Amino acid sequence: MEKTGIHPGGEHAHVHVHGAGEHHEEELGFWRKYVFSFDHKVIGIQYAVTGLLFLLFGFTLMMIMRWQLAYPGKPIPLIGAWLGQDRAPMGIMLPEFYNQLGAMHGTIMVFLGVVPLAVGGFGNFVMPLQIGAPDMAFPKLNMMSYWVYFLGGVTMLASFFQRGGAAQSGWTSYPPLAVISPGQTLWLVGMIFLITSSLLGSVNFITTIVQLRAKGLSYMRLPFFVWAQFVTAFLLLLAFPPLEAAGILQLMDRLAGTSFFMPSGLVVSGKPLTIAGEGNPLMWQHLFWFLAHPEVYVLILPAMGIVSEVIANNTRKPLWGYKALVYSVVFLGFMSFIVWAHHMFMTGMGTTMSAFFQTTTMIISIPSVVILTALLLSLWGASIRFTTPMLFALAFLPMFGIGGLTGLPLGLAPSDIHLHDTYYVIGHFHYVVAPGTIFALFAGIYYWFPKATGRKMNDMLGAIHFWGSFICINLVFMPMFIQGLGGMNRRMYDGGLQYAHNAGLLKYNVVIGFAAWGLGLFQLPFIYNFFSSLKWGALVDRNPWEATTLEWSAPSPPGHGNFLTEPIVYRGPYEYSMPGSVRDFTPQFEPEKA
Amino acid sequence: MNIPYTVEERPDTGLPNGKLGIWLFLASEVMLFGALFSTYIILRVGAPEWPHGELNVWLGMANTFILIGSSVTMVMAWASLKMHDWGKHRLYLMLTFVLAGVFLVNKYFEYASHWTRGEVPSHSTFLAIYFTLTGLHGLHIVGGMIVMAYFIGPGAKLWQRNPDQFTNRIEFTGLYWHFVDLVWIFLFPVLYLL
Amino acid sequence: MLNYLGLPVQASAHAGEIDEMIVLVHWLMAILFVGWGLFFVYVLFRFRKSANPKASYTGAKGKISKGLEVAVAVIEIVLLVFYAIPAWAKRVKAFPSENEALIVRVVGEQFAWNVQYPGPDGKFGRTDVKLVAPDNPLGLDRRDPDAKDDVTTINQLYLPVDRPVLVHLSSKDVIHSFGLYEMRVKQDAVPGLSIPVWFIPNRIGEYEIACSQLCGLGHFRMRGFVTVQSAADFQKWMNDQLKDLQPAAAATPAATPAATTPR
Amino acid sequence: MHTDRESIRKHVRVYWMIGAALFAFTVITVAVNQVHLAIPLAITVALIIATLKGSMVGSVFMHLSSEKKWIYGALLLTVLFFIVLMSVPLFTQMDNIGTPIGASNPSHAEPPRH
Ligand code: HEA
Ligand code: HEA
Ligand code: CUA
Ligand SMILES: [Cu+2]
Repeated sequence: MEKTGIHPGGEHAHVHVHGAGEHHEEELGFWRKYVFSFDHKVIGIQYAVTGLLFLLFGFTLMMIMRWQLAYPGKPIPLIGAWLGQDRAPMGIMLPEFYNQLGAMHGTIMVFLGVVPLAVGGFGNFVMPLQIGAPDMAFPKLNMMSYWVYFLGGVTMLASFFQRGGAAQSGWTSYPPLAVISPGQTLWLVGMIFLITSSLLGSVNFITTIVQLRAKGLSYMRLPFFVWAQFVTAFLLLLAFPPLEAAGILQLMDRLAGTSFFMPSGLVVSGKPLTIAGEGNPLMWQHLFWFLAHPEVYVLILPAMGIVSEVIANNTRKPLWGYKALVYSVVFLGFMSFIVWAHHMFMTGMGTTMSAFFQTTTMIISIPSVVILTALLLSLWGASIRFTTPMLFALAFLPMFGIGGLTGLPLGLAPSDIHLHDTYYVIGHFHYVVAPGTIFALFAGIYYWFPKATGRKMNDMLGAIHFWGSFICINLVFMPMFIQGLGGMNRRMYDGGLQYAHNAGLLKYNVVIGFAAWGLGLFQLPFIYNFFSSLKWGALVDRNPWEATTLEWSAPSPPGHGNFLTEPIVYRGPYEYSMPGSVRDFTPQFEPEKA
Repeated sequence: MNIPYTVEERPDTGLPNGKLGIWLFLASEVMLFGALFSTYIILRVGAPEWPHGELNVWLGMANTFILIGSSVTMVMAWASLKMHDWGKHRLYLMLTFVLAGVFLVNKYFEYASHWTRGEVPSHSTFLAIYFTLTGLHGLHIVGGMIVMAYFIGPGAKLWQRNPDQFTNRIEFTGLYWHFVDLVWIFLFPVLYLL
Repeated sequence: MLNYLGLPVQASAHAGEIDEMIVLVHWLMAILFVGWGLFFVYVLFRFRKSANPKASYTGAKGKISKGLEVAVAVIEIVLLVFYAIPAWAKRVKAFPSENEALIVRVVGEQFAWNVQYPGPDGKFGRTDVKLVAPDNPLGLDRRDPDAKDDVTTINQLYLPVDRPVLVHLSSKDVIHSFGLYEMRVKQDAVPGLSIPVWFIPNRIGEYEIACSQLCGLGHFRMRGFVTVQSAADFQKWMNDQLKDLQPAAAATPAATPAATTPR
Repeated sequence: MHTDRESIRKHVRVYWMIGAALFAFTVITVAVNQVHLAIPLAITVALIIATLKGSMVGSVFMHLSSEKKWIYGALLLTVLFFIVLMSVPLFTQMDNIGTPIGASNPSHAEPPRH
């Protein structure tokens, strides 16, 4: 490198530099175009499809579990024989395999299914389009986060095939159990990959939203979906590192024989453990829930964003109380960092801290109430089009309502005494994540599929998918509240068969089983619809839904760089049925007529 | 359309993308080490007694000097770019790299001495914390060295094509490096002195 | 409402209080859900496209929603201040006095509940992990005078009715949870900690201890039994146990050196 | 930062001075540590000095003394949650109604001798 005193362009006289990730408008090879692409749309689709496949896989695990719960000790039909001696000898599931399925179902659904689809998929694909950006701020980083996530996924899947099987201490991985159980090491390594990926992603999201908003797109003109993604990114950025740290510490406990989470004097199966001791098992729970509570809002906020977009578009009117929505979601994000120990009431919490956490938990329920109220009131005076995305979006409201409301008795320590670790908890959070988030994600898929592919998905199949899923999923989760109130514990290999107080509750396990398998069947129309529409779906133009936000001003599918001309924003995101305008929608990108 | 503000600042935020990006990354790093320090506090408060004089203060102090020094050379490497003094920049950047290396070598001898005395992580809570914290910090050093190596080697070409972007990148590298130094500034008293 | 929730029978003095809270919260939930549900169904019907082709730009007016949200907040505060916080304080603060209460140690392990009664002298004998052996799961040191009269059982918790019970809960290996659904009692058994739990069984009968924290492949079968008897029957049982003790106390188990197991 | 050479020169002088100050403070901490204070006092002193050094690095080397509002915002949020992360688990630990069991340590790894 020769020494240069003088150098070109001291003042950057609008030298339009190719930023991080030099663009190659000229045709790229297959690999750079579809596999190692820097394009946020390609990466978004990669995330979405991978996420969907993991959702399907996680669901399959659960369908196997539900057999064991419905018919404890009976050979699993169809696949039972393939599972192998150390999982299900003669097709009969072993307890350790049941625990593996439970832990991995939770892990996969949360970290490999929903978050990648909701944030990695929709966030990546839609958000830059909605803010009128040509791409993410750091395209190369974007690609890296996908591939690190992919590595994490592979690690998790591989863990099923190691000796002793996958992690089997629940997705919460409480030590000392997790430290002494097989399979945990790969789980921890996988988690570290996934966390790293999310961190890179969130840095990218926040920078993009702050830096790359189009001209005229002020914060109060952002589509609510972007706001949701913005807050979500902050949750990921600041809540995930502590779990990464905790993961490293638990790895140390397993591999280096330290005892961060291992107290002195442990006696496992009659033999004292030879470790230094003096560790603290509850510290793991703090670090885990410091992430995992914000994480649950990571699962719901993008869903709320999607639902808001779909509802505004299909009610043909502005969202009711946009400002209230924005403030609530920001407040929700902030509060979600100080409620985590409501998962730990039973660990011996005293009066002071339990009062603190009960109060914060009650406080955090208020913004959710506000958000739901705003969405419900948005329906008033609307002209509702019952399109497929709208069906799912509408269903989200009462389903999230049930899930959210059942959070309240859990949030009050005394009633949590009875409900903690029962199926009531399972029912609570599945109502928010399954008929809540999953339905919202379906809505998003039906809604943005035309933008991503230039084709529309079939509405007939959509309707079948919706009604079938809606009925089945309620039959799956509603009985869980009855079981929980009756005192049936979660994570029970035999579904609580042995306990007297469960006698009257076992019958529901059969109902739930069939409902779950039915739910599985009703996904087939969707899967078929998804792939067939890629080929035969009705072709659409830029703005099939007659929507107002920026992504609809780009071609469907948008080319590299997204917009043909630099978009300029003239108004708020949901200007539907504006008085005095001919059409019932006035896009953000439409100049005022002089 | 190209991605705007990769070099120049966005008027309303006054920031180029990378500047915000690196700071957000550092924010997450703060939480990472925060969790480890929090664990340290919990374990120490819970421990019956806490060892003192376990570690060699002089080695630790030496490493503190080395890292502080490297922070100065790092910021100088950036300042020389601002003053368009390419030669000085090269000198300072390489110096930073070397200092980082010396830090690791020093650390290696420290580790080795513990190991030979059988003071391994599994030996006690204190040693567990010590090895985990310093080990993780060491990894951050290595990461920083890799980045520097890149800007000393292949990355340096950017200076011809786009000096301002290069200057920015060195600044961001510096921010990261100062953070690593900052972490050590707290690790040193917490582990070696208290 | 209580009858509809299908909660287990109430077998402890404070069960009613807990259930009352559960009922109250569910009333709040029901009202909110039904209220909004009716509104929801109504608007879906009234504002469907065919019925209302032109949407209104302004939409809903008025401050009802504000009122609703405030109402929810107020009710939650009431629940907190007048029910939840005091009720919890009773659980974790107002412990019965040592002399009025029956004191018992319960130690969880994979996958059983070890019970230790202090016996007539009211003192728990010394335990040491080095003494843990198949016939001595608690590692109780019978040479310790306090231990001579300690009654130990496995998965059998006998309690007198209408007398406060103070359980010192801990665990030998992993985290378990001491769940007595009929008593509305649940407390994690955390290794390294001894956590007090108290309640007043007020209903004679047979109940179960359900381990309520995933603790390994035997979690589902980690079941203990609780027998609540009249004070007299309990005394009788206790005396029988003490009689059986004499030989056991004579033959003191030799301290078995801690065998080392690499993990 | 669009700083011309002159102001950079000024900065450079500051950088060296701060470097020197950091060296000095390090010496002080170690010196203080040599005279054995009561543990709580020692901790407070050491941490105060460390915080001082840290803020120097932050404000001067990392230019935090004059940054943009977005970065201040992000850091403020981080600091808030950092404090929560430091304090709340500790408070909860102290508030716990359980009492630690001083189980005799079965392992052969004695607590480190000093
Ligand atoms: C997306 C995920 C998500 C969301 C949004 C929530 C939301 C809430 N959660 Fe939930 N929760 C989980 C996911 C989630 N949770 C998970 C995964 C677990 C279990 C983890 C494990 O142990 O494995 C859990 C566990 C859990 C616990 C621990 C239970 C236990 O282990 O004992 C608690 C306790 O406080 C709790 C409370 C709450 C509260 C108060 C809310 C509040 O935010 C809810 C606020 C919302 C409302 C109050 C709804 C408002 C409704 C209306 C206004 C009516 C609308 C009606 C119609 C439209 C008809 N949750
Ligand atoms: C996001 C989180 C999430 C989601 C969506 C789900 C979804 C479901 N869960 Fe999940 N579950 C958890 C998170 C989740 N779960 C967690 C954290 C636990 C606790 C684990 C533990 O105890 O440690 C748990 C535990 C848990 C249990 C308790 C097990 C036990 O305690 O022993 C049960 C029992 O029935 C259950 C059932 C179900 C069912 C039937 C669904 C159904 O709703 C499934 C719905 C899924 C779909 C409808 C799939 C949609 C996808 C497609 C159709 C793919 C299409 C593909 C292409 C187009 C390519 N779950
Ligand atoms: Cu013990 Cu579950
Ligand atoms: Cu929570």
